[in-house]
Amino acid sequence: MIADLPLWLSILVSAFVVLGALLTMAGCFGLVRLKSFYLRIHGPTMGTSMGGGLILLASAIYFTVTRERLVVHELVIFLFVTLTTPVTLMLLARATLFRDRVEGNEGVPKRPEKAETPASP
Amino acid sequence: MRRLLPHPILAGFLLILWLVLQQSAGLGHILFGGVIAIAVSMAASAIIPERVVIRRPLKFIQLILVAGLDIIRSNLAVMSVLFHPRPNPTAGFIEMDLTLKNPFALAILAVILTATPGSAWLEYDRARSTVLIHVFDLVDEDEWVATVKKRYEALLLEIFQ
Amino acid sequence: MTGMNHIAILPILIPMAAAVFNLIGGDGRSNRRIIGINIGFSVLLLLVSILLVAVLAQSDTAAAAVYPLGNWPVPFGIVLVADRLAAVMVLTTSILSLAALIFASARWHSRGTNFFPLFHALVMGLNGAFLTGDLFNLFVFFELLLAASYGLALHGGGRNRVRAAMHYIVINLVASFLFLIGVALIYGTTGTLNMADIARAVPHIAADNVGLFEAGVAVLGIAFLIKAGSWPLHFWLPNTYSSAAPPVAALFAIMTKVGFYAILRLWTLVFANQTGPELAFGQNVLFVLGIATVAYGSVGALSSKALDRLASYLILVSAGTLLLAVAYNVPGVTTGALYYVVVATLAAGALFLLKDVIDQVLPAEAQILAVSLEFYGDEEDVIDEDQEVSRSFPAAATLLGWCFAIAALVMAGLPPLSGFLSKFAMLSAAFNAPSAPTAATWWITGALIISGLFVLIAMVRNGINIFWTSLPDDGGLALRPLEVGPIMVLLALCVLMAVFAGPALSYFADTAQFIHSPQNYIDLVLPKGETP
Amino acid sequence: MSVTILEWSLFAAQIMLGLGMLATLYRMVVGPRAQDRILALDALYVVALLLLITLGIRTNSQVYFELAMLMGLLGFVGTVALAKFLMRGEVIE
Amino acid sequence: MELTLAIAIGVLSASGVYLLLRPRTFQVIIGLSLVSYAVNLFILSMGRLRMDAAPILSGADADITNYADPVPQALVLTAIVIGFAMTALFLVVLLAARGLSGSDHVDGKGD
Amino acid sequence: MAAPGEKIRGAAWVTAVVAAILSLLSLALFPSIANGEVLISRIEWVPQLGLNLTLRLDGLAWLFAVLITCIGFLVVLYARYYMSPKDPIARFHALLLAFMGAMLGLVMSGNIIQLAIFWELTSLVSFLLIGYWYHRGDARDGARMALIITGTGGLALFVSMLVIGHIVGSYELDDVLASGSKIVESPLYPVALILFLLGAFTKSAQFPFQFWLPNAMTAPTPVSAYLHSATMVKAGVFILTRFWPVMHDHQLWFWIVTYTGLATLIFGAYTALFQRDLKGLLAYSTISHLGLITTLLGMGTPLAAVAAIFHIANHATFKASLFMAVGIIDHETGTRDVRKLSGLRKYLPFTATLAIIASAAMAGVPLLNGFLSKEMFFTETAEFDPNVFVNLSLPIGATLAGMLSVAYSIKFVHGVFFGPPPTELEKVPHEPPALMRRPIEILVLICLAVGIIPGITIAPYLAAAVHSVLGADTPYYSLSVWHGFNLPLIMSIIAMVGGAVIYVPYYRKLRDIDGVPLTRGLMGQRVFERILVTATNRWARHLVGAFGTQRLQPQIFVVIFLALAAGIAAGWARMGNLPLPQSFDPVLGLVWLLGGISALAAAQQAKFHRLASMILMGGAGLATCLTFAWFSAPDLALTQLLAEIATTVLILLGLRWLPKRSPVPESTPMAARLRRYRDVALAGLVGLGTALASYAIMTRSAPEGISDFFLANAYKEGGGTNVVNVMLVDFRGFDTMGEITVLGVVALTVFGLLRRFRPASDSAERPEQQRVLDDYAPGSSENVADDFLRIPALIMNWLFPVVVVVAIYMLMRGHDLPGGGFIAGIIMSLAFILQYLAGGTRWVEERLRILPLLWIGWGLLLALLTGIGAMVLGAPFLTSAFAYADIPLIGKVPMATALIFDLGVFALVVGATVLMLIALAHQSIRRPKVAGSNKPKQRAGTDKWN
Ligand code: NA
Ligand code: NA
Repeated sequence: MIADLPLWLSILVSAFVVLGALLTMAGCFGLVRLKSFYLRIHGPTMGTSMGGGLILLASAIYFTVTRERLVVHELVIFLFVTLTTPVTLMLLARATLFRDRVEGNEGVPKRPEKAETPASP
Repeated sequence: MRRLLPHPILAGFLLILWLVLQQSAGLGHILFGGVIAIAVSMAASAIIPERVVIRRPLKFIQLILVAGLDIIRSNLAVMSVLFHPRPNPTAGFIEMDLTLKNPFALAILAVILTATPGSAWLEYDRARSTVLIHVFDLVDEDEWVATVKKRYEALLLEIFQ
Repeated sequence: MTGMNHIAILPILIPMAAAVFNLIGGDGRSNRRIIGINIGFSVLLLLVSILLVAVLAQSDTAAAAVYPLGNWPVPFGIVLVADRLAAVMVLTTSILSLAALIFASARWHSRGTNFFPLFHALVMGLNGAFLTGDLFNLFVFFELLLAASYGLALHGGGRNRVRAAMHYIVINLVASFLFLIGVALIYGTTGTLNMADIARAVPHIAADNVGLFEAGVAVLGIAFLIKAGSWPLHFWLPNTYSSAAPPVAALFAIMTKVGFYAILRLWTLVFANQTGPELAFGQNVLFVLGIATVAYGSVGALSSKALDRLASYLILVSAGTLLLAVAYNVPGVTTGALYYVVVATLAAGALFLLKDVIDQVLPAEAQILAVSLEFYGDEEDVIDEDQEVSRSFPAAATLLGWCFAIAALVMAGLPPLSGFLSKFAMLSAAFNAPSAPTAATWWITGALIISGLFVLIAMVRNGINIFWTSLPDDGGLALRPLEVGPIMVLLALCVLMAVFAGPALSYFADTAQFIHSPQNYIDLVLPKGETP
Repeated sequence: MSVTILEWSLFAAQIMLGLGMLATLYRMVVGPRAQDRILALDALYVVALLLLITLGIRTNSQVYFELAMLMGLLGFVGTVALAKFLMRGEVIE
Repeated sequence: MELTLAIAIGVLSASGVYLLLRPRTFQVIIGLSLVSYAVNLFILSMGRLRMDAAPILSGADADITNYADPVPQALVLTAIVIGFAMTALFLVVLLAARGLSGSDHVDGKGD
Repeated sequence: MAAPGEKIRGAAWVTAVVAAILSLLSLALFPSIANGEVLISRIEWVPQLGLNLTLRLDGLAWLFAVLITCIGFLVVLYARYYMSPKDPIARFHALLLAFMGAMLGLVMSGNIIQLAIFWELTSLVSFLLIGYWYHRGDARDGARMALIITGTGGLALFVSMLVIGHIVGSYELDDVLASGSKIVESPLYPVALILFLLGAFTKSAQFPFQFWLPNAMTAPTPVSAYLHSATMVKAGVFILTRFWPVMHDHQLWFWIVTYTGLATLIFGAYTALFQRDLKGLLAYSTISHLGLITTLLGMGTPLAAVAAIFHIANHATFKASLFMAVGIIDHETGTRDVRKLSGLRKYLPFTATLAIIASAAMAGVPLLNGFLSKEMFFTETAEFDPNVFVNLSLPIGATLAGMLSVAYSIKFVHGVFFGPPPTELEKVPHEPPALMRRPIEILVLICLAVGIIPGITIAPYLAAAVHSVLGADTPYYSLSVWHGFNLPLIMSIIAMVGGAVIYVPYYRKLRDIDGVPLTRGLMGQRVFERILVTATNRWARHLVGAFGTQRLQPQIFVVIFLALAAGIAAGWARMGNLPLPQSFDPVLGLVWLLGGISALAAAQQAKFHRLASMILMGGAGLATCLTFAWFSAPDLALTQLLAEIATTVLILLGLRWLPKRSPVPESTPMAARLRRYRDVALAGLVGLGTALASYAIMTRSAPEGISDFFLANAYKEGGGTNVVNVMLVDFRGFDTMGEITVLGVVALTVFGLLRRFRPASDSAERPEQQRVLDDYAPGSSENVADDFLRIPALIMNWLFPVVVVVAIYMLMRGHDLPGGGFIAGIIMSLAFILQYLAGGTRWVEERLRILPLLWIGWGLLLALLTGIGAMVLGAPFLTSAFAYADIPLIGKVPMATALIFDLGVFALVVGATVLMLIALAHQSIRRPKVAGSNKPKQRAGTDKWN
């Protein structure tokens, strides 16, 4: 069962959790509401950055208090998420960029010319 | 020493990781974790041949703090856009020249920019040393580039080159 | 624990050790030494199995060796129960596997990757399935034997083989799901996994849960029926068996018997506690399926042109026969069925091997084989230099003809060989059971006799095609002793089983008596007073 | 009192995370392109991770920590493979 | 909670079974995965549902009524492993069949 | 190497000596038999089933034994000259001896099951003898037909013996014969009788099963003489006689046996008249005579039985001699066609004389043995019967048959030996060597002796046989040649005259006629062949097709349908009440809203949007994983998550080799849509079923089971606090051992299969994305993909050591906290996979050598050794030991053998997972080689990581 904390701590933990969840949810709603893929990739990073960070922080505080020792392994999770999310996003973005260019879609930057090939006249 | 500890930073990091995971800094854990950290970092040197050297550790901490602050700021900024009844950010692509060449430093920059809501690292062109970035709410392109260069690239250059 | 007590686990450990040896000790290429060691493992297994049967034959109570793995008390730990039934199945497996292994070592092992470890794993799975006294452990060994059989079914590659194996795999994966659901429901309603403990718990199941328990048993039954090759759950079988490499198909001859074994074991254990309409219903269903399987197998045998396909349908006929025997639920019939399972397995195995030998001496066929190997084969199909060379034998055709004839007689159940004796034993018991003859007696009689006739017709047609029209006349067919030898040994065993039918049947009669009084089994496995 | 606050706030947070998951589901189902779906799956992993953390607080248990950690560390392997398939037509070259 | 899980099991097994009955090998492999989720949850449900009762003992004198039934969990664990192996195997077999017949139909037929 | 002639002589001598010894032995036994003794010798075989090898020699058996051995001896002598040196003589003689043994076994069986066994043996040997010249199609067909007909009968007889044994309570013949009226009074009598007669009638070629016998004439003539006239075909009438005392006393017997016999008698005689082939004529004559015997046995009077026994012996002598005569004709002229033969009397005077006498016996001419038994037959048919039909049909039928037999006998004699010299023969016939005629001479002599002085020659033997059958009921009978001028004699005279009257006017027509008038349409043979060819081929294939399928989908449908039906049938009635839900967690509800929709959408998208389907499947998997966590199963959640990830990568690796997805069709055909509805219905029902079952279980209290034991003992006895892990590595470690073996086996299979993998032609090219990308950066010397992946790959490389450390961490803690070998193993392999994803196959394998097969081997070995270690210490396999070691500086460290076991699990999982994933990945780099040439590939490419 959930443990009894000092009131201010429980308010703090609650606030972190709720705010983190709100940010995360907002990011996910971004996935629904935003119109293009390049916009949508910004949504999930709210959950992986501050949203997640707040919830993990809340957890760290909560367990540090209830276990009466420093519980910091939430940091590890935060680090892992921070390191891994960009990998997927970069690959996805590259794939999309590539495909948009091949399909000749509008609103996508031209492919960078190779240094060896002379610039178009 | 070099053969035993090809990646001292990595080994140290792994030891810390071990201790955090064990939630204990007892002597047994330190000894055992140390052995594991050294062994694993040796094994990893097959995959990661380049040795990473952090020249300015303090600057590294500064970088983390700066990035953290920026992340909080942009989180709030993006959220305000998203909770708008009709979210209509002025997004755009930016092609940015980079002075930074060290791949490890570039990776850190990529992680920071991508982890920050509102900016995403798309495509790095090694031949021309440019990167294509997508920005969620782009007001002034030049100012944005200047900010990145100042806040991150400069620091990274100091740390790694 | 004395060394003798470990005999129950050795049939599982020896093949496992053999598989491990091939992974660590083998250098990827099979040479004579590796082949020799592999056969050595198999011989060791055979010796242990013979010892196991002998030990059980000595004990006058048909008592089983109960082996608590990890030394945990029954029913909490997994327990091996080596009773006579299990021992006989293990011995049959050992004989068949040794024969198939020797046969394969002449050529087949070099036709694909990792033949030996997969082969031993299959044997390990089979023996485990026969020996375990734990329902979930049975699932694990089922999966093991299936996994190995998937690999072996694919051994050698080729389009037909792959397609047949794919069907085989999908159906058996579905069967595995059914197995799991069945086990889960049984655990959910009885709270235990040990087979003896389940049997003990059946009368104590909460009234509300009885239906769920029976649903679990029924679903489990379907899973077993798939493995047992019952109509209409067996359509994968003829394709799989007939497209498998011959030594593999030979070993597969015992795989459907695992389904039979499981059905028999659980049938006698779980249903013995019931007398009501459930038993009659289950009996009827099994009986109808048995009749249908026999009928389908017989008709399929008639429709088969090639010998391997015919042999696959013969597997179905024997599967159906065994289902009928289980459904008849009389110790005497079970006695005959146990005798039958041994000889039918050995003969079917011999038939699959024989088919391969015949293919090699049939000139036209042999060419087709070579072409297909060239097309599908890999560099591994290039025959090793150190493999067994064929030699020319006088009267080779006669020898093969005799082998074929014996196998045909056993499979068709014609006198005077063991196939006939087993059918006689079953039918005699069926007629002399209390209140017999009933309608079921006539059905089982008709099924056994008419299927025998159909098999006879099919075998005669095949035999005539092979020996009287296709095979060149005597005077030096090239045969490999390593290939013909195992076939002859298997068939000689079928003959010996006929000669010594008396002692064999009394062993089986004791076995049947034991499994038909489940309280014996329960008392043996569960120590008195320690039931939870 | 503080328990009640925590309980309700955690409940609220979990509901929000659950709704966030449904939002990712929308993208996974609707697409329109594969990369949208993959992006949504990647986001879903993060939300699930956070849900586990809140579950840990709610049950006062650290049992779920490793699960969350592995979601963070390895959850992306699947999405990277998907993304790479999209980009290169095969996962491992 | 029981109802939620029961419905979940039902939906998973229904979608999985539907896919198992489809003609394309890829559909079958997805179906196998979905059915195995369903079966694994089904096994778990046989131990009855307990929240916050992971069978991790707090020590030698732990009260055993505080923990969920570990037996179904052990079974599911084995089942997951075997399921993973079988999925891999089926995948490779379907690839081999596809390579030999040119088709991804379960019967190797042309499209 | 012996010359062919020597071989013949050698083999023939052996057989002849054996036959001679046997003949003498049987003859020598006569004194005892004549005393009414029954000689019995018994070897126990399967005593518990009442099946023993009992040899029982009484009068009847003795009579048959003498026929078998003596005629056998004569046939061997005859065959010595008949067979060609080119024939495989050893086989012939071996089979002949085998037949003799089987036949002796049959007649001397003192056990009725044994009788059935020898019965089938005679059929089997007969099959081989008929097919002796198997290069001839007609020989093969004839052999097969004979075997199938008589084999079927034999099986029927076997069942009949089972029934009789059941009625009597014993399979011993003595018991059966002593059972009095038990059998006829049993309600099972009709079944037993019909099966019994099926056996007897098929063997003795009774109508309508007669047709196999003429076709069996493709056998060498000695075989025809021996098996198909003298002995084997008599087996049917033998058992009719043998069981006559205990079975004849029933209306059913009378009607079936008598009239089958009569029909056969007339049909055989009638058909014989129209045969062109001499052996065919003799074959139908044999059928007819067997019908005569059967009729006699059917009539049920003791006198008729006497006549039957007598005729058995008589027929054997004259018919065997006739066959041998035909053999000589065939041998000397090269034909048996009655149209080509004529006037042979001049060329073969001795043979002609012998054949004429034997034919006369066959026709029932006085002073020959055939006359005597035929007179007895006529006498019996002429007995008054209150039933008018019987009273008329028997004598008229008998006389008619007599006429016909006279006619065909005349045809035989006249057609072959008289008339103008033959014109169509290829060679001039000569008398054969005298020794070849000798057997015929002996037999004809017997015909004469018995016919003229029966009282001296045959009477004592017949008496012994008759007595053994009829015992106390033996009637008075007279064997005198002259019984006075009575009705039977009138019948004989009518038959003689009538036969001549039939033959004389029509002899040319009878010679040239093709086929049998009137009964041409009534060809049992044609029916049989139709059935054999059509039914066993086409019909069988249709049946197999109709009640089976080669397609996978219907198979799966049936399996699932049956499982559902079985579950419902077994469980529905006693399902019990379902309580309403007690609690509802909205968060879990949301999770399953996600999971459920994901699953449904995955199912819907799987055909046309594979990637989408996989992604959605990931959603369902994640929901499953969360549920495991929710309901207190952290180990399951971990395993589920990792297996899910590995599966995703795996399927993606495979996806590259599947065909391009086809576009969504605009419309679906009606049949397909209906099929889909049907599948949806089944799937829905399965879902409903599993949901109900699980709901029912979850809402009811758990039975008292084994689980408490594990909770109570995991720590105390197993040394770990993670009960699930202790179960896996200790309580149920054996399961785990099996499970890792499965994993290893599957990995080996995958590896083996992929070594010979051939991509389909449309997948062999590089993927479109890569080709476009190469165009996109022309002239770049570096790996384009490497450049594109550079930064993500760097991060992935750096994650390698991190993941490895996490894997070790999860491995070490598993015994006490969620984790363990399997989980750690997959984590470890994902660490490797990540590197392959980042750098590609070549890149990784230039840096790391993983050797997965060795990991698998060592993993299994570790697990095995852990178990065996306990055995060495005297405990059962896998018994664990644990202790807390106090290590300086480090403190208390748990040391459990179960951890070593878990280490084995770990190694195996790493090896297996990596092997499977990498084997798949390797196909991409093998591709160019495969496409490039048909030459065998190098091993090196695959061995490097092997
Ligand atoms: Na991530
Ligand atoms: Na970002």
